[in-house]
Amino acid sequence: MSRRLFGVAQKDQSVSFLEFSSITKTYPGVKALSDVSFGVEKGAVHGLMGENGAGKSTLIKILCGDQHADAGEISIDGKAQAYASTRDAFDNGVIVIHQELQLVPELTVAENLSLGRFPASGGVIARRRMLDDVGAKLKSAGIDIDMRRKIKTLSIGERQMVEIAKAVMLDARVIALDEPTSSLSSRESEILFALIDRLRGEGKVILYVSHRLDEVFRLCDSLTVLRDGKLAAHHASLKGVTRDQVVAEMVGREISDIWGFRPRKAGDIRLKVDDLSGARLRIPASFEARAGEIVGFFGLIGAGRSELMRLVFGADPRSSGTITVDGKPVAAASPHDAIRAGIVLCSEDRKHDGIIQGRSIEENINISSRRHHTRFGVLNRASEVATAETFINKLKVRTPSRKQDIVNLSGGNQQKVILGRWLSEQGVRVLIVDEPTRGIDVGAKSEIYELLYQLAEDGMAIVVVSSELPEVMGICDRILVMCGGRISAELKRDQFAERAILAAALPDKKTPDAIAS
Amino acid sequence: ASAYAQDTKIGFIVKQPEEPWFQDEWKFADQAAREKGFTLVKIGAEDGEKLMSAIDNLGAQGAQGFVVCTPDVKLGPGIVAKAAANNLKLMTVDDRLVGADGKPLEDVPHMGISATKIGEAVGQAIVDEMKARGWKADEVGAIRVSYDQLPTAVDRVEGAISVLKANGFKAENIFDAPQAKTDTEAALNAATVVLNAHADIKKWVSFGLNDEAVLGAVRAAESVGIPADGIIGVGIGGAESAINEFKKPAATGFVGTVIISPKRHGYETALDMYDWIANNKEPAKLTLTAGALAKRDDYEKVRKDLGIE
Amino acid sequence: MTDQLKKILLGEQGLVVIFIVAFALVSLLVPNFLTDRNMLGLLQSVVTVGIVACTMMFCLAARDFDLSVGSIVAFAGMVAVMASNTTGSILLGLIAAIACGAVVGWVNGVVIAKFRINALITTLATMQIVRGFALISSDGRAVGINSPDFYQLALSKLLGIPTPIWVLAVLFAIFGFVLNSTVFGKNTLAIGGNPEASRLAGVNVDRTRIWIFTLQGVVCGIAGILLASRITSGQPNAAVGLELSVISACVLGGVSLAGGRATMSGVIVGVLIMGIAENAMNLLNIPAFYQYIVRGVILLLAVLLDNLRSSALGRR
Amino acid sequence: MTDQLKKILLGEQGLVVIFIVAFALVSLLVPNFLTDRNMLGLLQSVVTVGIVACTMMFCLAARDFDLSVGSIVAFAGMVAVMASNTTGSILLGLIAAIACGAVVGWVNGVVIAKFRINALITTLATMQIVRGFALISSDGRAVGINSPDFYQLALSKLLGIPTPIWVLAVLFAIFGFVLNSTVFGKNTLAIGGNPEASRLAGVNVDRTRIWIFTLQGVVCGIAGILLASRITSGQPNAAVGLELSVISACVLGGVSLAGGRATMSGVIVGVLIMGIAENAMNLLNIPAFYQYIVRGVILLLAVLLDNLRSSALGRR
Ligand SMILES: Nc1ncnc2c1ncn2[C@@H]1O[C@H](COP(=O)(O)OP(=O)(O)OP(=O)(O)O)[C@@H](O)[C@H]1O
Ligand SMILES: Nc1ncnc2c1ncn2[C@@H]1O[C@H](COP(=O)(O)OP(=O)(O)OP(=O)(O)O)[C@@H](O)[C@H]1O
Ligand SMILES: [Mg+2]
Ligand SMILES: [Mg+2]
Repeated sequence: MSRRLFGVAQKDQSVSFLEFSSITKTYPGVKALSDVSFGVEKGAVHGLMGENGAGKSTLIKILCGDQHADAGEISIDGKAQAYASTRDAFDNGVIVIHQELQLVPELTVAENLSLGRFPASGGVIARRRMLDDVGAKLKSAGIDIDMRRKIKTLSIGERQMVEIAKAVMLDARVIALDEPTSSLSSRESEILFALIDRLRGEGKVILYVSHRLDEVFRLCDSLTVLRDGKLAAHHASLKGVTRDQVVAEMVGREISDIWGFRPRKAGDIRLKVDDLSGARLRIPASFEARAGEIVGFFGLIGAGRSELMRLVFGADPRSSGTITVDGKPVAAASPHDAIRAGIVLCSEDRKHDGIIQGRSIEENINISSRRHHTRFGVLNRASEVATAETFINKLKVRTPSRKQDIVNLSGGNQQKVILGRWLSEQGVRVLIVDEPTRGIDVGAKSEIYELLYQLAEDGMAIVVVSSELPEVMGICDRILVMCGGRISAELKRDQFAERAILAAALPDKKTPDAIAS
Repeated sequence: ASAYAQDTKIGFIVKQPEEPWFQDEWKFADQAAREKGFTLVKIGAEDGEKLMSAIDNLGAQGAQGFVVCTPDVKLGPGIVAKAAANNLKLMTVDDRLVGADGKPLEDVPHMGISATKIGEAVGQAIVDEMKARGWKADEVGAIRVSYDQLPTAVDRVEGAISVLKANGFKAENIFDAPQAKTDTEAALNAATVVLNAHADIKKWVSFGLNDEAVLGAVRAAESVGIPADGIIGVGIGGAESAINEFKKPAATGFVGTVIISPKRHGYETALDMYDWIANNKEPAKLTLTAGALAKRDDYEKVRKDLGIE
Repeated sequence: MTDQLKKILLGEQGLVVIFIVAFALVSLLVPNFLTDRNMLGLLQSVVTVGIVACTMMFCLAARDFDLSVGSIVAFAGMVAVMASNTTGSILLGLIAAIACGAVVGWVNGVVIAKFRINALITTLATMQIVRGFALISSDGRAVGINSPDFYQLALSKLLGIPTPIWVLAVLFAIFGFVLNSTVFGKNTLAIGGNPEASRLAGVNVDRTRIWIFTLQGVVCGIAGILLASRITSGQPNAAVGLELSVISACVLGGVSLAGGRATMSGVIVGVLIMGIAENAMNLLNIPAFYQYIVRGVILLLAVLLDNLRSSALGRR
Repeated sequence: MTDQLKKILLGEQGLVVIFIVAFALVSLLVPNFLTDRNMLGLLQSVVTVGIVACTMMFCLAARDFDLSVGSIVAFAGMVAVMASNTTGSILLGLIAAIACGAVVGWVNGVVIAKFRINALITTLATMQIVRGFALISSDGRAVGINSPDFYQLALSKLLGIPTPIWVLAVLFAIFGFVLNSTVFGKNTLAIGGNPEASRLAGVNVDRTRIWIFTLQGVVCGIAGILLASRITSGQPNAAVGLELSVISACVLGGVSLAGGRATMSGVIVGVLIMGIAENAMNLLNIPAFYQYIVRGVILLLAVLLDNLRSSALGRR
């Protein structure tokens, strides 16, 4: 392994530590990967980028033995690998952190991290040893989560951290991370980056999938770009590679300014929230959003943003406070009522709260808005088909057909479908989107922002919850920062400054922790 | 003795508490309890396990004895042992206990009627009706509505078949209609298949485990268009489902039912048990009762004679 | 050619195709099977299961479970007979029966949806309670029908086909339409696919579930009336164990117990497979004890076949 | 004070506390209930349900379902009796019975895990098939036990407590330990909680499921032997409907049908609640038809109470 190769690796000269050669994979109606070959060196962090549905996750699933390639071969350290199951992959030192969280809600953090390889003697779990082990590994990774808590009591972000902790649980040779930061805020992301740097230092191979260019350029030594299941570009070194170049390789065109911010005139107050509190958000919160305004909510994990939005939407019962839309109070005892009052929420947890498994894309889009097109409860098929086609095209959902089961879509495409559900809703006055671009590629992102601007221009009040600071700064008219269950700061667009926002988001040691856990 | 009666507690355990037959037994046992002033504890026990718990339960309540219609006669030694362990006097009704060797446990007092005998009565009633209608044995098909999972059911239908055969019925004219459950719908479905498979046969007779089974066959005949004078069904039991049939304005193919008297079985066994406990008068080891055929025109009288109503 | 065959077998209607092949085989191999009379008998024998399967399909598709159907059928039958005997009007009897079914179903729905009690336990409880009512109201005895007109419900024919079969066909058509072409049907499937996501999408999950159980009750009421008419009496012990037959028929027909998946054509096939199996076994004169084994094996084979089909389709 | 009370009630063992209160109430209100003899009788009456519930808990926790337990219990009982009658050795009879149970369970497991056939359908099928075997092997009649020693299994006592109760207690202890402290137990909970995650974490899902069903078979074998010994014969019709009692007991005890959640203490409470209800009803001499209603109401109340408790706990 002494020779270093530059440029696209040639098949017959394969010398990289981890080598993919001619990987091909077809799902019914979709060619997910065709003839993909590239190599990664030891001690390198290798970025894997591409549009939604380009085949990144598929490649990683093949790497860990979860899926099997139709053709092609993976070799590690010169030896061809063929795994019958993910178990085989572990035993060969391959660990994968999947795009969708893979945790067991009823088990504790420690148990989840030991699942599949409990320390045991004679089948009896050595609990002490397990706790010591996990505790040590968590500590060394810099992750601060009580390992005795059950997963179901953790927020999405915390769960993601647990998922990431899996990377250090085994002594791996190859670690693949599929969009690990999609629900992390900058602070947690830093923990992850430090961890990755350490692993790189230990000589591991790390495959890193992300849609965030900043991260990729900061972390990665080399980069592969996939497009439509084919290898679009391979950079053995990132020296001299520009972001615009990578974007162009991914989406096939240049995107000058992904935010594309357009100033608008804010109108009257649309949404007014006063002293709202609930079981898991004890400190009453108040804010407002005007017609035509895009209000951003920023905060760290567990800041309580999602909790607040769920209360506004009636997804959780509120214990105090009032909500008005255009001056009219909203009972909002349930999402059903809230939607009829013109408030909609696109939730952050698409797997649990978004996709309806086993049903088609078409049904997933139409589930809420179809009531506008029905007559005596009977569906209007033509309009359902039209709505579905419109949003599949508008959001560029990559699928062979609108009848495809939503679980067969790639993560980013699922997210687009869920967004389509809410964008197709009619009579919306307040649109709340919680981590709307989670897992969405740059190209589609800028189109989604454009859609948001248009909706705002039409007079909608839009609330964007996001953990991606550049995003909130890029598209919002106003930012509210939450910290420890409280709204800690409010900034207008001309006051936006990274430091000020981050400072307000960092927990003040003196503030009592207002969030139950 | 009446002061003593206050403390007398007698159990009456039956295998199918929902069945009208056992409801009637209980009703008549209650009558005895009222007359003599003892307490009657009624427990349903559908299988061996429930039966064992029921006996324990009686023991715990301080009963002195019980009458039982067992879900299975092979439970004999177990019941005897359980009763002894709980210090309870034991008497059986309807079904007689047998030991591991299959021979009746003659030490246990019993009142009942043999399943085969009832079956034979049914067979005889059918043969008589055939004669009255002038049917010849070889032009008639027989529907054996069977529920072979239940040994009593097998004994009853076999009893009927033996009489039919003795009167010239050919074995190949007897068709099995196994019911999946013991309700009328299951019998109806099973019998329909038989009727349709032998559309060439125009005259039918039917017998089975009870009235409900035979009713199913009669309904099946009606639904495939066989007139009431084309089928002879004779049931067993004589409870409401049979009486309803006789009350219908027009005669149906359900010709008669062999009524067995729940009065004797319920009233007399309870009374015997009471005498045994209170007066130390042991009942007869074996009392056999008889069934009586009731038809559309005489069922009220037959019931009155048996002490029902 | 083989490609086209594959396409048909693996398509939406593959189960139906397999069924048709199996039906043809049985017709060839079992004497007396394919006769008018036997076909009508077969259809009549599946009326109860088929009717109840219509709504059980909704119930299962919404990830629920209903064990109380057998009891409701028996109770509704009793009510129909007793009410028409008392009032002298058959119509009133029918209305009373359906109303009773609806009330029980509604109670099931409210307890399950509002008090969030497990559907299995709730319906197991109502199964017992309703059976208790049926037994108490009649003192455990069958109740005869006074007016012979009541029998006509089951005996009358239209175009040579008995009324119950027509009722079954109409219900199949109605519920097939409701499942695929109405908001209610789509909401049911969505709830089964992901209840929380459906709630957040504005589906009134509680109300939909209550409606499903109420409809189930109504349909059980109809089944109870037809059954009482067929056996010319109300029997408190009728339809014991119906729930398992109905649920098996649905699952055979591809309805997923994990919710979110159901087709009417599948359920019809499931119901017919079960009916044909019973019918053929009796025609072939298979002894009662062996019938247990044959029944089990057919159940396994039918699901295995469908599994092979859909795994060839690349689904798990 | 009330805070502490609340904490106890809402804690892990809240169900147990509620049960103890209910038990005390029944003891006060029902004459003859709290006597040695009745307690032993009560415990003996729950032996079969309790034993089978041990492994049904695993089955449900892994998101599976087993309807075949009743048939296996009956069949194993028959085998025990017939084998010991034939060989003259009780030990051989016991081994044969347990082996038969294990084989049926293993077949269930393989069909479900490897052929991916729905557990409900598979076990419904084996329920029929095994019942068929039991009926065929004995021609539908009970088989008496030749050697009186066989009765001793159920009649013998240790420290004044009959052996079956000891067996039950030991099994409770073993399976409680297995669930909480072994890899097998945790894997079971993980499979039920999130099958996909467990598979990806390298848990051998298929093997675990096969083991669960095999164990279920073994345990049914034990239950069958004890039952045969108690009723002094092997009965092909024994334990019909056992599956529903066992599943209800588990669900009453807080086992989630959606998988991933189970505790042994909960299951014990569930089993006892069911046993106490039956026992008290008989002691109170409640008429058979009303027993149906009471049984249903108790079932509902028990779950409702537990629901209130856990919703006060703020969980969904
Ligand atoms: N089980 C499946 N059945 C059918 N098609 C599938 C299945 N899994 C993935 N696909 C398709 O394969 C293609 C590649 O998907 P993959 O998940 O690898 O994309 P990705 O690059 O990870 O996208 P994203 O950025 O959205 O996560 C997509 O078009 C997807 O729809
Ligand atoms: N089901 C639950 N049970 C108990 N506590 C929970 C639950 N879900 C979330 N929490 C807690 O509530 C707090 C607020 O979480 P929330 O999701 O509102 O934060 P957020 O600001 O949206 O951050 P993010 O979504 O990025 O994690 C977290 O500390 C989390 O631990
Ligand atoms: Mg992906
Ligand atoms: Mg959030």
